[in-house]
Parts: sequence; C-alpha cells; structure tokens
Amino acid sequence: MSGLWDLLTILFVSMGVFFFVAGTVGLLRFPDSLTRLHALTKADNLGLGLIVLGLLPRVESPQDALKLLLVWALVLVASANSSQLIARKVRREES
Amino acid sequence: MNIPTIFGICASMLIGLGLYGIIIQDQVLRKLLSFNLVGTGVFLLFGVIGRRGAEGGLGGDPVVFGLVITGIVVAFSATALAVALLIRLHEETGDDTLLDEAPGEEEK
Amino acid sequence: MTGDLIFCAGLVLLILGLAAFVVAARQPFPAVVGFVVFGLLVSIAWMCLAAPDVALTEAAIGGGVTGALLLVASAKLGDPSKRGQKMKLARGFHVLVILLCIAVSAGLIAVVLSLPERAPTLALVALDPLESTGVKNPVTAVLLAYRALDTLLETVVVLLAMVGVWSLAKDSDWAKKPAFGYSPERGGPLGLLASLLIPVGVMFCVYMVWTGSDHPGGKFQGAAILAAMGILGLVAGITSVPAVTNARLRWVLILGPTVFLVAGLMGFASAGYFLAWPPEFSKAVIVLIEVALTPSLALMLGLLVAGPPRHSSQL
Amino acid sequence: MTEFLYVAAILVLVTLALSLARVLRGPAKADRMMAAQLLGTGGIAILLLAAGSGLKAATDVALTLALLSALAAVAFVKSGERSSSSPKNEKQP
Repeated sequence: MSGLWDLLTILFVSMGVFFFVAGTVGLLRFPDSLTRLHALTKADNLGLGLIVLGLLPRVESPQDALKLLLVWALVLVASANSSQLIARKVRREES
Repeated sequence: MNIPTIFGICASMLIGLGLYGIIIQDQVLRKLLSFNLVGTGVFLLFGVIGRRGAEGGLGGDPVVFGLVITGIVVAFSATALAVALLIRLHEETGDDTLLDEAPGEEEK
Repeated sequence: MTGDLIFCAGLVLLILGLAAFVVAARQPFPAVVGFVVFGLLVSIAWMCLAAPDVALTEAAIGGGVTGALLLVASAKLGDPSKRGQKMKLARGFHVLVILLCIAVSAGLIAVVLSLPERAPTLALVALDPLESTGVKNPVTAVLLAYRALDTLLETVVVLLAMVGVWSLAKDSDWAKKPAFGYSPERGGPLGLLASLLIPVGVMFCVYMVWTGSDHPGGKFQGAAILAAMGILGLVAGITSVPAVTNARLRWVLILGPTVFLVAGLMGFASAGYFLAWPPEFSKAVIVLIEVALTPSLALMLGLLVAGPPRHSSQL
Repeated sequence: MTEFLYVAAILVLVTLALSLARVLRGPAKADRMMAAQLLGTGGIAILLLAAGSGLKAATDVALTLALLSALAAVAFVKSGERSSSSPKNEKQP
C-alpha cells in the first residue's frame, strides 16, 4: 500500500518540479515582461500545487495536510493579486 | 566537510563581502545593505557554533539560538532607524551619500 | 546523508552569489531586490542548521518586513544616476581594502576550521530546569526564563528605535499620522489581497504566539507577521494608524514592556530577585508576557517601517 | 524516499539559481521583482519538501513566507507609483 502512495508522491512531485523548470525557462527566455509574468504563474500555481499534492500522502495528521493546502491557497491568492498589480505597473510604464 | 563547516565558511565570506561593501559604497542605502550582510554573517557564525553544540536531543544550543533571534530583531530596528535618518537627510539636502563635496571638484 | 550536503553546498553558493551581487550591483534597486531574496535563502539556511525558531524570525523579519522597508526607502530616494556623483578611490586604497576583507574572511574561516571537536554547549544546562518552567520549547525558555533580561532590554531597544524614528519628523508634521506618503488604494486586486490575507495572518500570529511555548514560534515571529499584515492593510486603506500623540496608541506601545517589568519586579517578592518567576506559575507568567508583548512589538515594528509622522493630503 | 525528496529540492534549487539571472539582469524593475516572486515560491517549495522528509517545523516557515511573499510586491508597486507620478493627482477611481 505504501508503495502505491510513494509512487504517487514521486509522480506528482516530479511533475511539480517540471513546472518549476518550465516556469524558470519561460522567465529567462520570453521576450517581454508580460509574457514572463505568464510563465511565472505556471511555477507558482501548478508547480507548487503539484508538489503539495505529491506531499499529501506523506503527512502524519489531518492538521498537517490542512497546513500544506493553506500554503498553496495563500500562494495562489498572493501570486494572482501581485501578478495583477505588477502587470498594471508594467502597462502604465509602457503607455 | 560537514554542514556546519560549510555554513561557517559561508558566514566568514559574507562578513568579508559586507565589510568590503561598507567601505567601498558611497550611497548610504548600499552601506546599510552591506552592514546587514555582515550582520547576517555574524548570526550564521553564531548558528554554526550553536549547531555544533547540539546535545540532549536538541538540534542545537538553545541559548545561542535565542541570542540570534534577539539579534535579528535589534538589527532590524537599527536598520529602520538608519533608513529614517537617511530619508530625512535626503529630504534636507537632496543627497543620499555622506560625501562632504562632489569629488569631481576636489580634483580640480 | 549526501543529499543534504549537496543541497547545503548549493544553497551556500547561491547565498554567496547573491551577497556579491548586493555589494556589486550598479543601481540601488536591484541590490535591494537581491537583499530581499537573500533574506529568503538565509531563512532556508537556518532550517539546514536545525534552528526553526531562527528560520521563522528570519523569514518574517529578514524577508518580509525588512524587504518592505528597503523597497519603500529605495523608491523615496530615487535613482542616484542623475547626479553622477561617485566616490573616487585611489587604486592603492582599493587594493588595500580588498586585502583587508580577504584577510578577515580567511581568518574567520581558519577559526571555523579549527573549532574544537567537542563543542562547548549550554544545551544540557538549558534543558535541565525545563521541566520546572512547564515550557517545552527550549528557545522560548531561554528568551523568557533564563535570559529574560535580554528580551526585556531588547523590547526597550525596539521602542527606543521607534521613538528615534518619530523624532525625525519635521516640527510642522509632529502630531500627524505616520504615513508612507502615498495614497491608500481601496478595492481592486490590492483590496482583495488584503481582505483575504489579513484574517489568515492574524490567525497565524495567534497560532505562532500560542505554539511558541512548546514548539518553534513565539512573540517575535507572531509580532512581525502582525506588523506585516498591518502594513498591508494600511496600503490597502483597510486599517489606519492614529496620530503619534494619540494616548491609546502609546498605551498599546508600552503595554508589553510594562507587563514584563511589573512581572519582573514581582520576582523580588516571590523568589528574591529581578525577573524570577514563581516556579508553580512560571508557564502562566511566560505566556502572559508573550501575549502582552505581541501587540506592542507588532505596533513598534509596523511603525518602524511606516517612518516618522509626516504631512500627507491623502491620509 | 527521502533521497528522492532531496533530489527534488536540489532540482528546485537549480531552477532558483537560474531565475536569479533574471534578478541580476532585469532589465525592467518589474522583471527583477517577478523573479524575486518566483524565488519566493521556490523557497516555499523547498521548505515543503524538507517538511515532507521529516523536518516538521519547515511547514510553519513556509506558511510565513507564503503570507509575506505578497508584501514585497505590494511595497514595490505602491512605492513606485509615488515616484513616477505626483502624489496629488494619483487617486484611484
């Protein structure tokens, strides 16, 4: 049984790391600020989300699982709103 | 080579780098950043000593860690006070350095 | 065992690279952003050194509150390039400085490498009377039971620094509110962010203070998070600070130090010396002091970031 | 299993090192700030991976970072507004 959970952890964490790599490559290679912002949100939302999903089978108590999900929710809220704010600033400076 | 030693070397180099910044930079804000680098280096050095003192099932020496927490808060207060002084200086003189006069004039 | 060693070596390289960038960057703004990231990496480093209490403090203060302080400061100071003023250094002096710094680093590295095999430690001494205090987190016990004088004086230092910041106000601006100097923005993404994050932040602060007596955490971490939430609310126009002459504001500021001091003086009566807690109540006293210190410290830290009172048409 | 989580953490650390290049190069201030944002998320991921391999307190540090990650971006955006336009006619509709 634990073997199956371990497999899930390996699968999801690997996918999460992949999105971190993808986000970073986008951040480095994309031509302007707004497209880079797009790449960045992939790492924030998907990368961290998948890592959290992958770590869920390993928690010892429901409280710890809740904490993990809370971290993800907070990062989602923070990154969505601050991306919006940064994008607004970029647009204002361009116009 | 173990983990505390690696961080000990890191801390020593941070102190050297920060010291260089404090002497070389001319903007006060940059001097402050460098000063904080030195501070972080000193705290990390403390942390290495504390980590090496791990005993009785603890991760490290709690006395040292307690001191470092106190240090971080005090360092922040000092930085905030220095930033307020700097901004006031900037408002008064329009300058953010501590130079007496433009060095260009000095050379002439 | 090798996995963590490789990780720590990589982390150290990143930290040193960032530090070099902070020192060498041409403009102040990139240096400040570099320093914010630096704080983040250092808090991970504290986790590697098995010091979660310090990691929490560094994450809350080093990464969060200091970052806001420095970013606001660098925006207020503007770009220095227009003046073109630069300190010119004689080449010999520059070389001398580099040699000095290398010597300092090399000396310290030599010290680190020659540390005795069995390190001196107070861990067992600190653990020994832990039972009698009823506190399970040894770091909290150090901060509030064995070395309480340090913590008391530290609170006073933070308060003094804040008074120092206030004293930098212009005469005409005294009795005004401490303000960043830009308009609060209601609604929009910032309003949403603040209204979602602040409740969670306040809850987390309570958790930090409460858990601090048994697990990693404590009042400094909680207060720093609360201060950060206050700053966020201030920028989003949800919270506001009263003028610095406001009596209630000043009472909150001295609440923590006063409770601490009174409890310390009671030590003369109960145990015969300053800052001694009666053994049967020591956990209650420690929790009381932590709870009283948190709002005071949070307000002090927040006001340190907000800066001196200044005239502002918007606030 | 712990070894796998270490490998994952090391890989995330490598991506952090790469995105550091964006902090260093810019060119716009917003680019540097975005990269700092990504570094924050990566740091959180590393701490969670550490928590998964047994360091339980790392979750609390990750929570702290998650709560405060927006603060730097907000401070950057709002303080920049002041310096780029005069504070008087800067009023949100």
